[in-house]
Amino acid sequence: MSDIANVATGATVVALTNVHKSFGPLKVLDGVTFDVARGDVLCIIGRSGSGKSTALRCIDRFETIDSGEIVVCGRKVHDPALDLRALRQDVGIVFQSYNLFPHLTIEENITLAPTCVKGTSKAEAREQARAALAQVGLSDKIQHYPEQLSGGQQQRAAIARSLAMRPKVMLFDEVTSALDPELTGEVLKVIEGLAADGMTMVMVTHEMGFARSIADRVVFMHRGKVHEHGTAAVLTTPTTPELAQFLGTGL
Amino acid sequence: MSDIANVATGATVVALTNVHKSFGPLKVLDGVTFDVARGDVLCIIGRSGSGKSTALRCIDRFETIDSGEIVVCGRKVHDPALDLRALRQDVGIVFQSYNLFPHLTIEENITLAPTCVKGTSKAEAREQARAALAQVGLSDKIQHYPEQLSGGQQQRAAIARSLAMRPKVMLFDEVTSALDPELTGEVLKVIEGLAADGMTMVMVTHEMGFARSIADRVVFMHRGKVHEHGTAAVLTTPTTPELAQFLGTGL
Amino acid sequence: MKINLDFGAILERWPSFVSGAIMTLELAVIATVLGTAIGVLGAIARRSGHPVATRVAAFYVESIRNTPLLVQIFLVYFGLASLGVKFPAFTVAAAALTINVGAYTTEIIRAGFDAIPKAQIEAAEGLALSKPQIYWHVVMLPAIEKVYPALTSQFVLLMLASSVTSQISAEELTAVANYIQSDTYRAFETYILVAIAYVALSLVMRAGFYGLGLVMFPRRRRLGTPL
Amino acid sequence: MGGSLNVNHLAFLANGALWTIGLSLIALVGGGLAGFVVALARISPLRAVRILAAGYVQLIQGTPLLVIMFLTYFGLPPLGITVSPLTAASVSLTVYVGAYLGEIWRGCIESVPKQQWEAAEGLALSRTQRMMRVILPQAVRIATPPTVGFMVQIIKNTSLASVVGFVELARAGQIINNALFEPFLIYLIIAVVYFALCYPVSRLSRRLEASQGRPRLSVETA
Amino acid sequence: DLLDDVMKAKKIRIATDMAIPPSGMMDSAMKPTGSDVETAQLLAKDWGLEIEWIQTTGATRIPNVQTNKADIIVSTLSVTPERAKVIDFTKPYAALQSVVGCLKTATVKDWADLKDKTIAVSRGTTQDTELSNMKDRNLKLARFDDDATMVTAAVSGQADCVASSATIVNQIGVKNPGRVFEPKVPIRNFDLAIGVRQGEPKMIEKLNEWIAANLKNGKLNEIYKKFHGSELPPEMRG
Ligand SMILES: Nc1ncnc2c1ncn2[C@@H]1O[C@H](COP(=O)(O)OP(=O)(O)OP(=O)(O)O)[C@@H](O)[C@H]1O
Ligand SMILES: Nc1ncnc2c1ncn2[C@@H]1O[C@H](COP(=O)(O)OP(=O)(O)OP(=O)(O)O)[C@@H](O)[C@H]1O
Ligand SMILES: [Mg+2]
Ligand SMILES: [Mg+2]
Repeated sequence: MSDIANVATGATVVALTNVHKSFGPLKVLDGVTFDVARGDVLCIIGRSGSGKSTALRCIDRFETIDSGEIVVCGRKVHDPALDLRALRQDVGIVFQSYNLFPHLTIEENITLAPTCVKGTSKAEAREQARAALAQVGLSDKIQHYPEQLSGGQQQRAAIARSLAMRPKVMLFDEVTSALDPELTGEVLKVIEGLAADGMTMVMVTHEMGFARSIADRVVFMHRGKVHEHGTAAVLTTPTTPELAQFLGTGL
Repeated sequence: MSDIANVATGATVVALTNVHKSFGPLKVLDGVTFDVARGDVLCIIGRSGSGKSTALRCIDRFETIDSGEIVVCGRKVHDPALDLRALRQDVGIVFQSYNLFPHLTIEENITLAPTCVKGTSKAEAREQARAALAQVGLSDKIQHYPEQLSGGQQQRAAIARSLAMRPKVMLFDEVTSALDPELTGEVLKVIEGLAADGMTMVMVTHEMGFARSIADRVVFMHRGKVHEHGTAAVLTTPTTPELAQFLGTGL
Repeated sequence: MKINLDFGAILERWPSFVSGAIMTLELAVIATVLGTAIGVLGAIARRSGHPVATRVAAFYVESIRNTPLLVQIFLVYFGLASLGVKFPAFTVAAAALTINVGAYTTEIIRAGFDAIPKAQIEAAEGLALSKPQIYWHVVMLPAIEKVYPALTSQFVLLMLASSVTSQISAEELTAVANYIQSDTYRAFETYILVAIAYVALSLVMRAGFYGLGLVMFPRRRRLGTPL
Repeated sequence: MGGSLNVNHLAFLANGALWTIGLSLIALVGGGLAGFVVALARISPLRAVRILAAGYVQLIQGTPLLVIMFLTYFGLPPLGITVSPLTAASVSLTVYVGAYLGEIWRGCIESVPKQQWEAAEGLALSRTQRMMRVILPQAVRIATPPTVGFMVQIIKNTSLASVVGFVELARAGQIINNALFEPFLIYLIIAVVYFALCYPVSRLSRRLEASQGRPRLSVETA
Repeated sequence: DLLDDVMKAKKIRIATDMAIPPSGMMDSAMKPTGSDVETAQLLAKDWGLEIEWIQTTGATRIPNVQTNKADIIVSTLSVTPERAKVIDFTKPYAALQSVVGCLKTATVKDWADLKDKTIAVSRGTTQDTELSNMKDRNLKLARFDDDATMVTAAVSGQADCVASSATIVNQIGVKNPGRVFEPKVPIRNFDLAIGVRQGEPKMIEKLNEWIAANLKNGKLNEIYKKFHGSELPPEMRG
């Protein structure tokens, strides 16, 4: 298959091919196909319930799929023989609700996975944590507990936690929708920085302005299908009435 | 005092005069003065923590104030002799988090207060519920339970529940901020309809576009003070740097 | 060493077992109903903010929860007698069990009340409902729904614990068993049957509470998420 | 027979109270270990293990402790296993407390939000690492107040060990009452001693609850 | 063989309920005492054995010997055919004189007067069985778990009649001078015997010898009189 060949050459990092997925009687993904090249930022937009989160979660194998194929960094995600933990070392995922571990300090949150999973030494992991926190502008909070941070700071810490694993791809699922407009700004700035550094990213977002300014490619999902697909330009000149309507009400 | 005189003539429905309020050491309202004329829509905008919700809650006596005066429909809200339940029959309030009663159907949610408080007969209350639900475009959900409704539908049901009490003033506190853009649209449409019908409304909102299109007057709060105050025009031509900055980051 | 289990002599007396089981169930049902009433009132008292009501309720709850039921039963039974008040054993047993379980339900229902979001109460206040109306329409049912599993487990435990009322001559299941086993000296057979009977009774109670839950919480039934 | 309450009686009661405390500690340690296993078994990925554990919990929670004690002490010897009273009491209390603590702790583990599991999974932690490093530390905090609260029930329930020959607090009181016939006085003394043992534990559990701002929803035996 | 084992160990394990005065109880120094206790002590002395007391409750007397946790039971066991199916009994060493006792002031003379009166009884005792079988007499029974609770009920006023031994009936007035009980209606006498688990004929035989000897020499009667205040029935004293 061509997608896999592409991965081998290093061009395509994430590829979904004709993915189907149902929850019971509900068809949530109905033949979804898209791919993401190394260093690109792909934004997934669409109505609530259109399957955006599910698509993202399938990429990191948080959901199984019914048919189709997903390849991430050359790994077939739904191969039963897949080394799940290896996949997750390559892929970082950040959710809407931060999900920092409340019983650990920010530093411990960040060093946990590198020391446990990669066997990084404590000292080195701490060094990496410091670097990751600097990247998201949170160096002064390293010894704090999550509940001592504002929502935006927590979200940035969660991003740093994923970054410390040095993933090849980052997945973001509506990482700003629990935040007020001001805190949203902080987080988006961090993501912009990552994009500028050339990180490959897939993000589900409701922030059209942000998608416009950062996305290399945009996927508009509608009823479990990829309804439009193109560069950020589709956000200004939609070609289907559904996307036009979505953008119209979107603000 | 002139405000009270105004109320007597029917022009001013809500009037705050030099209202102060602290939570412990934190000054939240610091001399707030504004009023709302019958049939007007007043939008309160401002940063998180600037005291918007507190101002709104003081109007319906969910908070006590330290000094100043609030008059609603001719009633001194902070008079110890105030008949609280009479005030709340005149004032409807809708919160960000819907707060429908989860164990009651939508119809029961709506008929509860009219039957309990006003002694309306069951049949009549049911009639009113149907009318209020039609007004918010939810007639088909009358026998559903809240959790069976989407966020936007729940919020509209909450509005219908308040409307069924036939209040003279409606207060809305960020009624759309828990919703995604599309559901937001539904709710805003309902509020527009109410405005067109001449309902007096005070709303705290983050939706600048909406405020622009619907507000008769706008109050910009900043650090517990009314920092700017004017018609919707201030949103396009702010006169203070704080409002200009707020509008810049506000989206 | 061997014991020949012979259930014949015991099973012959099944009518006594049945009547004992019925009394156990009666005690459990009475204490459940009255205990729920006490629990609701106690929980309201504990949250009332009224200094006397709060303290009385707290004293009641603490003194019951921190002493064994058996001791409470003796104190009620012999205490009443030394005041010259005489009731049938069944009445005293039911009263003592009610007082006991009332303290636990007070705590559980109070937790249910505390679990009702403040926003719900504010919403009701905003609709001009009075305080009693809010308690009745907005707080009570959802609170009980939230703690329903804990509450029903408590009542099943109460049923098991009712066995100690045999000490004050209530003829419930354990009393019947003690009678039969000291009359026949077949303790094993008796205790095995009693264990089976108690497990069966607790299943009956759980089934009953499940059914009651379906009636009390129509929303759960309609949404297919019964407790 | 007869006489009045003297210092020997009080010493006898004190000795009974010591047994009450000792048995409570045994129950807590044994039941704690059993409860841990039960809790893990109840959320095991293996269906058979889950069903087995659920059956165990149902059975034990439906049987009075007295009956469990009796069957352990007198029911095992015919099967060729000799048990001393101490062993029998320890085994019964372990089996009994394990079922209750297991259920309490399962609830606590499950009340750690699902997102925490997912976040840990997304960081490539193994199942054991997720459990030990992320879930259990959080569950322990949630579990402390109801566990301490359940301790009170254990203290009271050790009274049933009299069936295997232990003269603990309640039985000691009964024996003395049978010599003196002063039920009101003696049961009042026993009530006070139990209260003195239990109340500090109750208070502790409440304090822990308050410090977590979490209402009590745990189940208690009478 | 049980007898050999006991003799070899020089120790005998005796199950007794210490909560059924005056047969088994604690004295003011919290030492075991009572008629059963002294009987057992006499036995041990005669046989040159040491005693290990096995504390039982009413419900666990029998299982204790069945499961070899005790060698014999000396604990007011009265003999019935039903019970004899489960354990073996020796010849009687004492007798239980059962009566219905009521308040001294009550006008009770015979069974007819007891109709509609509540009679307290110890659950599962022979008195209980006996009265329970008198269906045509319309007796109302209140059963308590042990003698002590029953007496306490009478002392405290929860019961106005008790069915028990004459000794216990007399005890009530001692505890509460305001409520003096006296025996009113005799039930009948029950034989009390030592219990041994089934299949130990040598032990039974040896115990029977010992009982016969001590009934003859009056020692058992002495013990009985000391605690129960009356002599054993003449036919028993032989
Ligand atoms: N675990 C699940 N079980 C059953 N249905 C599910 C599950 N997860 C998601 N769904 C359903 O699948 C559909 C798609 O969900 P998904 O979360 O992918 O939507 P989304 O596009 O991310 O929406 P949103 O913008 O609201 O997050 C929804 O209708 C949702 O209710
Ligand atoms: N009950 C309270 N006790 C103590 N402080 C409070 C309380 N309610 C609000 N505050 C504080 O008062 C300040 C103003 O709160 P308020 O809710 O009025 O702000 P807001 O303008 O509505 O903000 P937002 O946009 O975030 O809702 C905040 O700093 C808040 O933390
Ligand atoms: Mg989503
Ligand atoms: Mg607010």
